[in-house]
Amino acid sequence: MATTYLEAIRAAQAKALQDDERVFIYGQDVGAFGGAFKATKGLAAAHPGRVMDSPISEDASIGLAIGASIEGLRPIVEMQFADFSSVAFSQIVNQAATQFYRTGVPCPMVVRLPSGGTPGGGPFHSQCMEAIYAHYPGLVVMTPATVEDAYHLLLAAVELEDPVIYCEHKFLYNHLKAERLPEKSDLPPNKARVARRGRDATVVTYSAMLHEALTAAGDLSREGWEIEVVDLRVVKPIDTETILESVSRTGRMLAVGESAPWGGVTAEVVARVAADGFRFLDAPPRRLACKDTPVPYHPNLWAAHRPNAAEIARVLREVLRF
Amino acid sequence: MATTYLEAIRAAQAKALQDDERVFIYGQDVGAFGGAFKATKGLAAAHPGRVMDSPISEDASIGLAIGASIEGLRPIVEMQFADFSSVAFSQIVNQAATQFYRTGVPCPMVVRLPSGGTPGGGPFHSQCMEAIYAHYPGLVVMTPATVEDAYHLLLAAVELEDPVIYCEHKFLYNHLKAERLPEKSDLPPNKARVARRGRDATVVTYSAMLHEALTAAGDLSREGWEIEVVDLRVVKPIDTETILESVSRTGRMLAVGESAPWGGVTAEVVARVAADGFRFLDAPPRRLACKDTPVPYHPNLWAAHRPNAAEIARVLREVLRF
Amino acid sequence: MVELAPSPVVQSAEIPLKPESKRENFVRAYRWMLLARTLDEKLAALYKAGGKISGGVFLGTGQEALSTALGVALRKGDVFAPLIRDLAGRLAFGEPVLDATRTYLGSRLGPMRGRDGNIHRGRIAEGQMAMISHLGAMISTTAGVLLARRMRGQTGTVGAISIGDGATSTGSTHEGLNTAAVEHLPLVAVIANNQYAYSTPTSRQFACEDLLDRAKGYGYEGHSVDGTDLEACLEVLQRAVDRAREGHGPQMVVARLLRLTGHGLHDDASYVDPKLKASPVGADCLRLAEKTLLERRWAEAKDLASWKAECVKEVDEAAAQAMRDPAPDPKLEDWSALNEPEMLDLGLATRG
Amino acid sequence: MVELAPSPVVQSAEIPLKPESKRENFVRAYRWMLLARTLDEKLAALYKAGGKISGGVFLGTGQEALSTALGVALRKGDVFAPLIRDLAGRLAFGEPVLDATRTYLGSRLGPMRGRDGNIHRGRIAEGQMAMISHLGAMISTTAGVLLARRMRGQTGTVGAISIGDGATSTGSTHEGLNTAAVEHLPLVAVIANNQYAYSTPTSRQFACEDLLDRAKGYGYEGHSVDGTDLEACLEVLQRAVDRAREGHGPQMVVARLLRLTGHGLHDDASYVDPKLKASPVGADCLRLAEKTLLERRWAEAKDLASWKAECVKEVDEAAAQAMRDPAPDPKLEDWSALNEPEMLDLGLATRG
Ligand SMILES: Cc1ncc(C[n+]2csc(CCOP(=O)(O)OP(=O)(O)O)c2C)c(N)n1
Ligand SMILES: Cc1ncc(C[n+]2csc(CCOP(=O)(O)OP(=O)(O)O)c2C)c(N)n1
Ligand SMILES: [Mg+2]
Ligand SMILES: [Mg+2]
Repeated sequence: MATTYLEAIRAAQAKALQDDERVFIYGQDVGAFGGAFKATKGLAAAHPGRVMDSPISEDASIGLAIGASIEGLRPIVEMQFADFSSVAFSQIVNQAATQFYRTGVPCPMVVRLPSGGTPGGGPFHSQCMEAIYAHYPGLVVMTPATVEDAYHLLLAAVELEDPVIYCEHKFLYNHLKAERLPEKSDLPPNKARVARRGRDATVVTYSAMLHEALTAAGDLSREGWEIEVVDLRVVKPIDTETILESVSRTGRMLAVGESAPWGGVTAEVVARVAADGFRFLDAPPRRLACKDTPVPYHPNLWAAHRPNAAEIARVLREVLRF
Repeated sequence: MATTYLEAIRAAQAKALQDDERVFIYGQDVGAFGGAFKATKGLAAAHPGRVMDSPISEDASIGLAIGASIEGLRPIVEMQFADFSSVAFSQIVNQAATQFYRTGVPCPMVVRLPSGGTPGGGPFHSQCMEAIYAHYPGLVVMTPATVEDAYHLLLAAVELEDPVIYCEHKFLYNHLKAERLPEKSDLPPNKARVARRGRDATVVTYSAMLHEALTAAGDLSREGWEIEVVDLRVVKPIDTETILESVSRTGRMLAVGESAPWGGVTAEVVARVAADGFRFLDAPPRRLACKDTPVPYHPNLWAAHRPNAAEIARVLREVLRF
Repeated sequence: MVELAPSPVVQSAEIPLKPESKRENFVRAYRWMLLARTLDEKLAALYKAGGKISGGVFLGTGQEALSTALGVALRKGDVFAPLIRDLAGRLAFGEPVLDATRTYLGSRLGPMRGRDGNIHRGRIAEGQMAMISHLGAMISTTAGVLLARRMRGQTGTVGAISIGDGATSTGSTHEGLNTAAVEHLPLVAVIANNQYAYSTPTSRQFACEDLLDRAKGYGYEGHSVDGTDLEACLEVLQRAVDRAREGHGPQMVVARLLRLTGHGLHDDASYVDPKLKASPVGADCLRLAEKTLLERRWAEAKDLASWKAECVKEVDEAAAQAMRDPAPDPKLEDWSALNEPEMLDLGLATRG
Repeated sequence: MVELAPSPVVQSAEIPLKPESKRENFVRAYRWMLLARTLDEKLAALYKAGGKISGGVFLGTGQEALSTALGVALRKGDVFAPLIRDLAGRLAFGEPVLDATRTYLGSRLGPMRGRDGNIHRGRIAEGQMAMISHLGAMISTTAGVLLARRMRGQTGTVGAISIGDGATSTGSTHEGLNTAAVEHLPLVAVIANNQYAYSTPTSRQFACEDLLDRAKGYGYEGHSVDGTDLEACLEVLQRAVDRAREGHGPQMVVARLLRLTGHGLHDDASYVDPKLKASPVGADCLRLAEKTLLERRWAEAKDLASWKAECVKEVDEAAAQAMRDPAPDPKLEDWSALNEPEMLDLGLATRG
C-alpha cells in the first residue's frame, strides 16, 4: 500500500515516540484530534501523556519546548500552519537558536511547519518561512520534497542535538505517494540529492518546487535538453558541494523557490554558485521565486503567483540559449 | 555646530511632527523621557499628546499603529531595540505589509529599528533585521548610513504611502557627524549612492558597514587600487541599476553586510549582479557578512564577529588579484 | 432583505425602549440571525457541492444571537472587527450579503478582489475591519482606529472586537486588550466562549473559573451573558456598547454558548462532549428566539415562514449574482504589494 | 561569604519555624541582601570608573528583600529564572559571586564565556536559567523544565520566575503564565511592581487597580506583599513556594516597592515621582531590615559592620579574580552556533 507524504510524517513521529522515550509532541489539536492535518492521528492514544494539546499560544509553546529540551526531552512542536510560527518567532530565533551558543547546553527540538501554498489558502495559510529561519544562526532548516525524505529527515531532525525547523509542504501532503518507506535513507541529512541527472543545465530547488522542476525537465527533454535537478533537502546548512559539482558539469543554473523574491533560498544559492562556481558558469545564474505580493487567496491568482513547470521551462530555455 | 546621526533622526521627527499633523510617535519611553537613545528628546513637550509612551507590548504597538494608519494618521513607532521587533514580527509582516494588497487601503507607517552591533551589546541588543523584513512583500526597508540620509530618508519614510522599516544603526548614533543638514537630499529615496568613485572593484554595502568599506577603500588606494563604494541606502527595493552601472565599469564586486551570512542583503545583491550583470564580471562576485553565530557580548568577540575594514580590504585584494 | 429599515437600535442607545420597540428590536435582530443562518446554510451547501468555494468555510451556527446583538448595538460610524463566527453581526452592522457570496464564490468584484478570501473580507472605509488570521491581532488594530479618532477630536465612536475562548490565550489578545485599557478607549471586547477552540476544550485553554475574571485584571467593566438567549444578548451588548460610548472605558462581554457546527465545514466535531450538547449551553439560539417570538405572540408561524423565504430569496440572488461575476484574472493584476511602487521600485525583477 | 552554611530554609518548608530559626532566617536573608547590595555597589563603581564593564549594569537596589526571600525559599534542585534586579535572589539560590564578576568584567571563565553578558548569565545545570532579553520569554521556558520533570516522574520541584510591572504587558508573559496554569505546574511567578518600567510609570502600563487582580484570571493562587519588608517577604514567598511544591498549582506574588536606582546605571531616574520616593513604598528594604535587626536585638551595630566587611572582602576578591582572568579570545572560539556542525555543515563559508 502506498504511503503519502503526510503519512510518512506521521509514521516518523510514531517511530520517534516508540524508539525514544524523551520524545513528546506538543501543539494545537495534536492530541485526540490528531492535528489539523491529521499528522499526529492515533499518536495520543498510542502514547498516553506524550502527545498534548496546547493552548493557542505559539510563543509559550516554543518556550515550553525549549525548557523541556534543556531538561533533556526531545519535543516536537507542531504549528498549525507555518504562518502562525510568526508569533513564536522571537522564541525560535532568540531563545532556541541561541541557547547552545550562549550556554553550551544543547537545545534539540523540532518545530514542524506546515508550509506552502495550496489553492484557496490565502495570505495567512500559505507561507514559506524557510528563509526567515535560515537567516538566523543556530537553526537547522529542513525542507523535504519527497515521501522518503519527509520520513527520514524528520527522524534525523529528532536525533540532531540542535533545533530544527522542519518545513513540510501542505501541497504534497496527500498528492505525493511512495510505494514504501525504505528502512534507511540513501543519503545522510547533510547531502543534497541529484533528483534527475542532466547535462545541459542545473535546477537547484527544494520542497514542492522540486516536482515542478522535474516536470519542466521532462518537458525539456522532449526538446532534446537534459536538465539536472538538485533537491536541496536541507536549506540550512546548504550542501554547496553537490550544487557546485552539478554546475561544474552543466555550466548553467537556475534556482527555484516558492517563497518571496527578495532574498530567500534562491538568492543564497545563486550567491554561492556565483562566488564559488564562477569558473564553471557559461551563462548567468538565474532565479525564479513567487511574485512579490502576499500569497493570493483565489486559485487563479495563486496559480499565477507561484512558479510552475511551464515558467521554469521558459526560463530554462533562456538559460540554455544564452 | 555639527549634527550627529542621532540628532538627525530626532530632527527629522521634529520636522515631521511640525509639518504634518497626522504624524505621531509611539513607543516605550519615547515621551517625556525622550527614548532610550534620546531620539525623541524634547518632542513630547513640543507636541503634547502626539508623542506617547507605550506599554511593553510591541505586538500591540504595531497593531495600534496599523489601526491609526488606516484611519488616516502617520504613526512612527520606535522599537527600543530592533531585536524587540521580533515580538511584533507577525503584526509587521502579516498585517502592516499585507494591508494595502489585501484591502486596497494604504498603511503608511514608519517602524524605527535601532539596529546593529556595539561593543557589549550582546545577542539581543545588536541585531540587524533588514533582511527579515525585506523578504516579506509589502514593506520598504531603509538603512541609512550617513547623517544626511538618516534625516532625509526618515522624512521620505513618513511621506511614503507604504509601511517603512527604518533601520537606524546604533553604532553611528553619536560617532557620525555632519557639518549641517542640507535642506534637500541630493538623491531621491529610490537611488543608491556612489559614496566613493573607483575603477578597479565595487563594494556594495549599507548602514554602518559603509564606513568600514570606505576605510578599506582608503587603505587600498594607498596600494594603488581605486575601489568604488556603493551605499544602497534602501535595501528593499534595491536600486539594481546603480549597482550594475558601477560593476559594468569596475568588473569586480564585493557585497558587505553586518547581518548573518545565510541570505541577507549580500546574497540578494550578489544574486542580482550574477544574474543581470554576469557579462560585466571579470571575477567572481564575493560576499562578506558576520560570522554565523549570535552577536557575542564581549567586545573582543564582537570585533571579530562583524566584518571590518581590514577584512574587507583582505577580501578585496583577493577579488582584485583574481 | 431590503425591506428592513436601517437598524433603529441607534436610537435605543439614547432613548429607553418602549415595550413596542422591545418587540421591534427582537424581531429585527431575529431576522438578522435568520439571514445569517440562511446564508451559512447556503455556503455550506455550495461548499459540499464541491468546486465552488475555495478555502475553508467557518459557520456561526449557534452564535447568531450574540453576534447579531453586537452588530445591532453598534452604529454606523463605529468600527467592528469580527471573527470567524460573526456573519450575523457583520450583516447587522451593515455588510451586504453580496460581499460574503462574492468573497466565498471567488468573484473579482468582492471587497477583497480575490486577493484574500472568505472570513477575511472587510471594508475598512465602512468600519468593517478585514481580519488577518493571527488570533488577537485585530484588537490592537481596532484600538488604533479608536485612538486616531480621539486624537482627531472625533467622539462618540465605539470599536468592537470579537474573539473566541481559544483566542484569549494569544499574546496578541493580551497586549491588545491591555493597551486599549491603558488608553481608556471605547472598546467592546466580546468573547464568545463556545467551549472549544477547534477540537481543544477550554480545560486545555485556560485554568480560571470564568474568563470574565480577566476583566478586572485588565481594568475592564465586565458583562456576562447567556449566548443562547437573544433577549439577554440584546440587553447586555447594548449596555456594554453604551457604557463604552459614554466614556466608561473598555468593556468585556463573556458569553456562554456552544459551537453548533464543526470548526469549519471540513470538521464533523465528533469530539464535542454530548453532555454539553444536551445541556442548556448547547441550545440553538435561533430556535429559542423563534420560541420566544411565538410564545409572546410577537410573530406567528407564517411570519417566520415568510421571513425565511425572504432570506432564502436574498441569499439565492446574492449567490447567483456572485456566480455570474467574473473571476479574478492574473493578467489584470498589477502584482504589487506597495502603494507607491513607482516611487521606489527599481529592478525588483527577480522573477525569471 | 563562605562562612554561611547552606541555606537552612530548605527545612523550613517542612518544619514550622521555631523562634530561634526565625531570627536565624532573617539574619541569613539579611546577609544575602547585604552581599547583593555590596556587589551591586562594586559593579557600579567599576562601571563608573569606565573601561572595565561593557554593556549595561542593572542594579537590584531596593529589591533585595523580595529577591532574597525568593532565593532562600527555593531549594537546590529547583529552577529559577531571575530578571534584571535579582542579584540577591541569584546569590541566595546559589550563584557564586564569581559568576557575576566574571561575566561583568569580561572573563573568559565566566559561565557565558564572553558570549553573553552581565544579567544574561546562568547555569542551566544548576537550575539557574540564562535569560534572554525579551521580557516574559523565560516563563514558558521555566514551565517547560517543570513539565519535563513531571513527565519523567520527578516530583517536589518548584520553578520560579521573576518579572517586573512592565513585563506584565508582554504577550510572552501572558502566554507563559496561562500555559503554566493549564498544565497546573508548580510555578511561582513573582511580580516586582517597582512602579516604573524604565521611565514608564504603571499608569501607562496597565489599568487594573492591582496586578494581583490578574491571578484569578489566570487561575493562580495570589499573594500580595510589601516588598520593602524583609520579614513579610520571607513569609509570603515561603508560603507561595510551599503551596506550589505541595501541588496547589501556580502561585502569583505581587510585591509593592520602588526601584531605588536608575533603570540601568546610565539612567539618573530623574523622572521618578518624589512623592513615591518619600512614601513607604520608597523605603530601602536593606535599611529597614537593619533597623529590625537592631530593634529586636537580633544583631548589634558591630555585627552589621563585620558582616559588611566580609561582603566587601568577598566581592573585592571576586572582582580581583575576574580581572586577573583571561579575556575571551576570538582565535580560540569555534564560531559555531550549532552543537553538531560537523554533521550538517557543508560549505556555509560565505565569510570572505
Ligand atoms: C495565532 C494563531 N494560531 C493558530 C491559529 C489557527 N486557528 C484558527 S481558528 C482556531 C481556533 C479558535 O478558537 P476560538 O478562539 O475558541 O474561536 P472559535 O473557533 O471557537 O469561534 C485556531 C487554532 C490562528 N488563527 N492564529
Ligand atoms: C519585549 C521587550 N521589549 C523591550 C525590552 C526593553 N526593556 C528592557 S527592561 C525594560 C523595562 C522593564 O520594566 P519592568 O518589567 O517593570 O522591570 P524593572 O526594570 O522595573 O525591574 C524594557 C522596556 C525588552 N527587554 N523586551
Ligand atoms: Mg471557541
Ligand atoms: Mg518595573
